[in-house]
Amino acid sequence: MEETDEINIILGGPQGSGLETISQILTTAFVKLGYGVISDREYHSNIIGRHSYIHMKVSSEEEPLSLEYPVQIIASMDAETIFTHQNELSPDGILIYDTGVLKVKLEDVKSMEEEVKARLKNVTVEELVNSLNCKKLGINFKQILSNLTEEYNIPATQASRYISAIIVGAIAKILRINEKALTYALNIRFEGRELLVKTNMHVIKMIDKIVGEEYEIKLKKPKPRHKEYMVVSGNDIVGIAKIIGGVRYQSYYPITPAADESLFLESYERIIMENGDEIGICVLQTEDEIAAISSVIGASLTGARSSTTTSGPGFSLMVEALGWAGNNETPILITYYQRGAPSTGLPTRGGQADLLFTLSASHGEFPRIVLTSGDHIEAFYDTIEALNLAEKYQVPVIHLLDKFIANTIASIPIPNLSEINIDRGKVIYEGEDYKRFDLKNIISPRAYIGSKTISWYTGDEHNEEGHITEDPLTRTKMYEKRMNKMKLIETETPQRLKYTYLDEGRDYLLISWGSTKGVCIDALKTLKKVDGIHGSHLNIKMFSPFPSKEVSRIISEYEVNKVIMVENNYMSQAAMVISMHTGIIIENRILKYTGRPIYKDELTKAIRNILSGKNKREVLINGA
Amino acid sequence: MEETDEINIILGGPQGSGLETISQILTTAFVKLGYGVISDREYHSNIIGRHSYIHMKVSSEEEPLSLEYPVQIIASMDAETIFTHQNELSPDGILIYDTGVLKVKLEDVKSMEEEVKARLKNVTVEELVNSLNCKKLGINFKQILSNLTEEYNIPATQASRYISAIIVGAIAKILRINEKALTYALNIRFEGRELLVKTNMHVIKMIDKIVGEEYEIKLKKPKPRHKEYMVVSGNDIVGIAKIIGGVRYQSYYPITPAADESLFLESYERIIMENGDEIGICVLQTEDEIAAISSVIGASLTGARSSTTTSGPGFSLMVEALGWAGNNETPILITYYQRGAPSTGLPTRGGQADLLFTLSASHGEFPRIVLTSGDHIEAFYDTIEALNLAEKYQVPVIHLLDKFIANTIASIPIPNLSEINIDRGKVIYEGEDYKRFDLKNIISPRAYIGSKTISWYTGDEHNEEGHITEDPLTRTKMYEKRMNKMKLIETETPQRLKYTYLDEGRDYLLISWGSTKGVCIDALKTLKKVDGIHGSHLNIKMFSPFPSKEVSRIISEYEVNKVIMVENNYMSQAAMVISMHTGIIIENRILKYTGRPIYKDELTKAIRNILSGKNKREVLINGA
Amino acid sequence: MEHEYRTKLWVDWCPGCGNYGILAALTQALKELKINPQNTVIVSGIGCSGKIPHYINVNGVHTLHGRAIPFATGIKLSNPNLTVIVNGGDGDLLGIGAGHLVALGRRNIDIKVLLHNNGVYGLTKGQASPTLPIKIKTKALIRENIHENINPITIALSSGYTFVARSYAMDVKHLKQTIVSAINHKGASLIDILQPCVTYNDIYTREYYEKRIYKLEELEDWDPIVNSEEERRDKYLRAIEKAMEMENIPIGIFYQEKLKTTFEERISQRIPTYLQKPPAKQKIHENGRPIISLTEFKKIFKNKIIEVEE
Amino acid sequence: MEHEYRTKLWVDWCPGCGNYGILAALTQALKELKINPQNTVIVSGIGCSGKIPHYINVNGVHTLHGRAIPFATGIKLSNPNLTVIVNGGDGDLLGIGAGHLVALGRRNIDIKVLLHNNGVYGLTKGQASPTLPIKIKTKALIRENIHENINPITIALSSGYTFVARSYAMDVKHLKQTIVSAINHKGASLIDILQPCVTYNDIYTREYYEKRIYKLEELEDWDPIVNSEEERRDKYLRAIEKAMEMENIPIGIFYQEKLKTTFEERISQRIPTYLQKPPAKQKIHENGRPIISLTEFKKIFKNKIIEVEE
Ligand SMILES: Cc1ncc(C[n+]2csc(CCOP(=O)(O)OP(=O)(O)O)c2C)c(N)n1
Ligand SMILES: Cc1ncc(C[n+]2csc(CCOP(=O)(O)OP(=O)(O)O)c2C)c(N)n1
Ligand code: SF4
Ligand code: SF4
Ligand SMILES: [Mg+2]
Ligand SMILES: [Mg+2]
Repeated sequence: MEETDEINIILGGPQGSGLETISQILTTAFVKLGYGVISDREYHSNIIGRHSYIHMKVSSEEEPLSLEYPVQIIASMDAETIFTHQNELSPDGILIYDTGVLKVKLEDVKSMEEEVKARLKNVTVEELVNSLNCKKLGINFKQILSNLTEEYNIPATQASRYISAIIVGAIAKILRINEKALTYALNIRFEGRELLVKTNMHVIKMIDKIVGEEYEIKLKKPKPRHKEYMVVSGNDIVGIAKIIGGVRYQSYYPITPAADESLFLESYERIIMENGDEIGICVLQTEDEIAAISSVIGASLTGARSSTTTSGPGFSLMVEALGWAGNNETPILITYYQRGAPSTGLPTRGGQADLLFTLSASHGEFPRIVLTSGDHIEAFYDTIEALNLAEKYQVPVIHLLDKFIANTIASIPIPNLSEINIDRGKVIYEGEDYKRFDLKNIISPRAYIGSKTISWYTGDEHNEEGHITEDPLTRTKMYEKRMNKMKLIETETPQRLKYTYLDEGRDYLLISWGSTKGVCIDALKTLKKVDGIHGSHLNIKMFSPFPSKEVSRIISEYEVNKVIMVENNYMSQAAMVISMHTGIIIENRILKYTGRPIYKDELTKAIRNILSGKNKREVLINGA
Repeated sequence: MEETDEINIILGGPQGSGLETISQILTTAFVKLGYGVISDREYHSNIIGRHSYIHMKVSSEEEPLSLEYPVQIIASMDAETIFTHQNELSPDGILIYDTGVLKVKLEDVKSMEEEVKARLKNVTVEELVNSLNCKKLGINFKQILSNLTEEYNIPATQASRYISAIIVGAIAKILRINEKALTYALNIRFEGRELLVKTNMHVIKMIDKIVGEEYEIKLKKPKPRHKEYMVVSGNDIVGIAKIIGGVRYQSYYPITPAADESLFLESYERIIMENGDEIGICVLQTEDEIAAISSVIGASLTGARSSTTTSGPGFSLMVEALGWAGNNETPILITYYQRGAPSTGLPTRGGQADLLFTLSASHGEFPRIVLTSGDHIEAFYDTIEALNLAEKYQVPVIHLLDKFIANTIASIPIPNLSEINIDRGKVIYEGEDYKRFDLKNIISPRAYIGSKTISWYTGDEHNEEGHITEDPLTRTKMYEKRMNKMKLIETETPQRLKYTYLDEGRDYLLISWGSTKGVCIDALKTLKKVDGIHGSHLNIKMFSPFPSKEVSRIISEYEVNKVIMVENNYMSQAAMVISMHTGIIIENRILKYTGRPIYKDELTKAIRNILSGKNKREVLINGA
Repeated sequence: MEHEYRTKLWVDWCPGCGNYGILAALTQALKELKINPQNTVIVSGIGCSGKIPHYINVNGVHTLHGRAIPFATGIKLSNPNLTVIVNGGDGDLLGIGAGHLVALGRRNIDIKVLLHNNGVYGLTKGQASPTLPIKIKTKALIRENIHENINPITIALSSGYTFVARSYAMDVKHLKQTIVSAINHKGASLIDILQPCVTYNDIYTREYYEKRIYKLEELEDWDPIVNSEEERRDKYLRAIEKAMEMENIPIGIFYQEKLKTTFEERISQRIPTYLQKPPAKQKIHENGRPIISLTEFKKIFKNKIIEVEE
Repeated sequence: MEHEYRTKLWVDWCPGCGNYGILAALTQALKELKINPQNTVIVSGIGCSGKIPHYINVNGVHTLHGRAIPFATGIKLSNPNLTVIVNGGDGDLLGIGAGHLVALGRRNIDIKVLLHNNGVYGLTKGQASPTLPIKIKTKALIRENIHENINPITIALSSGYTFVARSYAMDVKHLKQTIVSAINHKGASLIDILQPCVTYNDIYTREYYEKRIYKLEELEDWDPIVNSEEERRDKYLRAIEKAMEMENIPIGIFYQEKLKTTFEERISQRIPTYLQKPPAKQKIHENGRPIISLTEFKKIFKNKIIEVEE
């Protein structure tokens, strides 16, 4: 059997049954060994019982950027996983399953959605497995667990907790992950709970013995480029960036997939440093999102770096206050994780359909920054840049991320802290006749409430002191002062915040934004390697102010019918923004709105279809 | 002195001192005599005391469409009016003022905004009046009133109520309005309160005697084109349209300039018809705008035609529920009166800066109709069409109006009721296995809750029954079902709802939307008459779905540097929508964002500047 | 044939969740009342609780987080002949939706609110809800709760609800009976339903409740019904006093008054045809033509119309 | 030099408006307390009442309709050393903002809420506010009000406010004194200020109030202060009982308790440096560099970092 430099895995089972444990242990072990890992978690808006799965890629060459089908391993905890993912396994792949579910028939699987069932044959797991063209690794879960309960005297009711160890063991065996790495991973997962580590290791070893040596996939020896890696979700990395970037007040109302970021911050609310100094972060769970953003604005007025974090439904409630912040030149950061929309939509799934909304949310006109990030590393730096931009220009900043970034766990190098600046903008601390909205400059110095000044603020149009005015001329000046910031920001923002451009040839240009970045880069590479066509990739990061000139210039280097949008929405919203600002109408569009991420294989195929002139609009639907 | 076919008037005084009474009496009298009238009310966000004025045009030829400076009469109730409007009077015009304020110096006028004062000379009214180059009609208000209190035995404290009659009298004299028309108007204003009619008439006659015959402006004999006219504000006419169009449930949260529409409806909550049938309209004042829109959606689900009405801050709170309606294919009508923004902005002033917001408000993508109206008559028909469209396509409709339409009072012919259709769309009343979101057609038949069916609704993605689903394929189909409505609506909507086009020549093209329609048409006429250049005018009515093809075709008939946007905002939002959909970038822009309407004179001048190549962007600032 | 009040959908709450008890009690109540499913609507918010309409075979409107009450308000006011039941979580009704909860009390609209009180935000994985007392640390919380709790009973009382009760999700019989009483009551009703969340709330468990719960109706002198103006003050104060008990937890009807008119009645005092021809039931056209003719129009809007002088 | 607590702006309320009394009492209270204007913030909502910060020479934040409390919450929690006063209308605080009003009570943050209770929506021309009783028809209303009113005192009590009082706008001395007491109290405070609106409310006028008002403090046995857990229940119930009086209108302190910790104290139990170094006062950089070094970083986030096996 040949060695491979990457492998794709599906781990599936009911929500609440330990999938995340499996994933965490495996990921830790892989990274410990020097592999790069990326994994997406797909789950229903449900606490216990519905089907959930983890889709991961492990690479010996690099930190992988995207996911793809088919996979080489499917590890199923239940019958539903097998039914659901039956078509996703590569013919040379291995299906890990519980022999205890062989008799289950499709119609018996109550938790499965009717619409999905309706598309499948009503067979038993056994019939299905038999029909599959792949290696099959059946394990009698019940037996393993009953051995365990005997040996370790574990109550039968708790035995099911060790199903995760069965799966970990099977995969570890197939990939020949060494015991040291697994022990390390178990120790991290069960933090000092010796007994759990031991018991789990015991199960893993049992599996190692049971599974035949013919079950093997040879992964190449890893080539790590760093000595240390972080294994983080997007929520984590943004939380970390906020701590480094100086956020000391965050308020939020719980919502998927944003809340975990606040819980992360809350778990770091008190940090004691080497020198004894302490960092304290006030994390407030509010009564709703209106209160969340309002209190963040209040905090900002006193000089705290403050932010809130939310998703679509929550942001929809924030837009009135967003306008207040814009009108009052108040720096705030809104970390916005898009999810499947509209309305409550697909609360635990992903999407990129809120771009246009963020660009014009709230009545009236005011300057705002809308910044997106393409991956975890960007999300880290961008969070800090966003905090700086907010204070430098005294504007609200929307950092537009999505569920794929939020919930994807990736191995990334440790950020380079020496690259980081903190810029708090123009601040003054005292002044007798201080005027908060001094018209002398576009950016008037901020004085924090609580310093040696007095300021007034109002959502109404105001004069330099911050008092209400309805004078048409003062109105015009103040309006222009605010709106002129857009030009200023556009001029001063460095390229790296506006877009990333991977220039590898003029055969075609993929344009994406946010989390679709990685899969575009990977598709590009594949098409180069496999098809010998050389395309480039533009990932737009800043949408407000929009870098029209640069985007226009780059696009103009390509034939317009070789330019292809890749977006996780229906309308191709970024294409609309591009035409709005540049007049260039891009008709080639690869779109997906199932709530699942775009996979490399389907993207590659769609690009081929477009370049061959077969289609202008390709709609992707892969993924369970 | 020559006869004129139109006259412009400013009536000014403190908020709460009876300006509206003056305006109503004069307007009624003018219309009774066969003149056309339009009048805009400008007022501060204040109940009593700040400066307020009414700007009106009276025409003997037609129903006037726009306002302009300079005016031929300024009638001032106080010193502030004279200071504020000193530059707005035509040299052959007449200033009506109270000789009692002659000694007042600018600095004594406490209610005047500091920013405005700072631009004026600190003189007395007397000095100012003397310096003005116009006819002056000073009246000793105090004396008139004390005569009155004596003759009619009116308590001195109530005398100030008759200041309005002094102004009416003076203007009536100057314009030679006959007593019959005035009596008619007083009777309408004071509805059966005989004494008030008599007293007011008495004052008017006193003034008639006092004012010299040399004060005269000769208005041409009117040429009315109809036997009857309605004198209505925009709020009124929309309320009337809702009654005719079948709105039976309206909920709202008070906000300027929308609330008056609901109060109007409330005053018609019970209508007893000829045949004894009754119409009952349930008008609910809710606890906030979120409740307003939510309850409207609820009402719609039961089959009531229902609507809410709001302005920017309120709409900002409605956007989450808007998405629910979109996702659940629920017809609702939101009548949206824009006002000075962002945030609370200029609560009692106008603007057109919320267009982009309405087009993408709420997270995610769903079909919506955004319709604007250019004047009162359009607003009437469009309200009914909006109700029909909402039900026909089962989508939320935003009818985007603004403060200028809301508060402008105009004389219009009685609507042609025989032109009106009521289309309730596809409805079924019973069905065993009814599926609310049947995928067979883009438009599935609605069943009202309370009919012989059972339906489910959810903001989550759903299957045909309305139950939650996360199946990627059902998701895709349901998403496409919804979004396909946009194409369908675009195809089926008649031109009259998409735009109005006044094709009078190819020298230039003005593009506007909403309330700027009238002033564009008037500027066009003036430029034709005075400058001999022949331009055309496109007023876009429907913005979602956007009539790209038609707009594109019309624009392409002009040199692009002869195409000029006219908008009451900063960013030229309609230009952005045009470029987004057609790729055409229109750089000539005449913009205003003082909160005041665009006046014919400044618009005409700005068009000249643009056509002469002097400027591409003209910012207008006229009006106090 | 008897109507089946349960749909066939698989219920996706956690095994052992108190919501199963609420679902059972509610469907039993509907069945007992032989309620017409086509004239009944369950309106819910967002949360584990919010899923309940999908499991019940009457009209179901699963709305937005916190907004079930205003949706229900529109439904009820446009068609007052419908039976309208609101199901919501404690986060939903007392956190993000508290303003609407208060407003419903002020109106006394005939809507029944079933509050699924589990002390946590279930569907978002166990954050503290507004009913979780201070200092409590459930297993999903990183630190102990530093917010005080709201007592749904006192909030309902001070907002003007005319039927205020508490019941317990696992006492299906009691809860069913309480729901039946609420549906039979005319006016804004709130039932605070103590609902164990087995996954996130390891403090307010079945054991916790079952040790402490007692029934008000078993008290000798308990009569929560206000029959006259004179009784109101004392019965109101007694209800509040009972609501303040924490050690032992009373369930049952705390307060009920029948003197107040409902909002629907108040509207029909202004619009006499309202109850027979509410907004949802009016004919608004005749073969596509508005029902108001030109003559009628001129009469209705006469004060806006001016005839030009000849 | 003494600080001038009034700005020079022209006040644009209607002549005779009760807000003048509130403005006078509030500035007098600030003056009496010699409060540091730079460390004081008045946070207001939207309405006639909402304009008040512009007239007072301390920091002023005129926010959105209904949102003064959450703005104030962020201000206070990020800098607990500030004196934070909220001024809002009855529509503002009890209508659109009712959810936030309740939430503040649950937190017991040291914020003082001055409720301008005029029974109407002043700035939007006189619609009924949530404090206007049912059946009342003020002159701006087309028909009589069909909503019941909310009693600010009982809502505040059931939300957990630790200082609950009522005063009267035209009794500047009493109001000033009540404001001083509220500022001196530590915790969430609400003063229901009866405020005549001369333009729109022709029912609840000066005459109306002045005939009915009496002072709680003049009652012989009135002691609203809860000094021990044992006293709580009875004093709470008595406060509610007093709040229910309608014919004669008690003003003064209804309830005050000092036993509860403030939210700020609860936070500082979790974050000991909180009161000295609250969010607004922490240094977050050193010459533009983050204060967390790489070594520090690795230590803080050690459980997220994996060293690759050699
Ligand atoms: C506007 C908005 N904010 C947040 C959410 C996320 N969310 C979903 S359920 C929920 C809370 C659920 O708690 P609760 O109302 O107590 O219901 P339970 O799940 O406990 O029944 C939240 C905050 C949302 N859907 N919408
Ligand atoms: C979101 C929003 N909705 C509505 C308004 C319009 N509005 C301005 S003031 C006001 C009500 C004022 O009433 P109240 O709060 O009682 O204050 P008062 O004027 O009586 O002092 C309203 C509804 C607004 N500014 N914002
Ligand atoms: S999380 Fe709690 S409330 Fe939600 S279903 Fe599970 S047990 Fe029930
Ligand atoms: S409307 Fe009423 S509350 Fe507002 S300023 Fe006038 S009197 Fe005062
Ligand atoms: Mg809950
Ligand atoms: Mg008020």
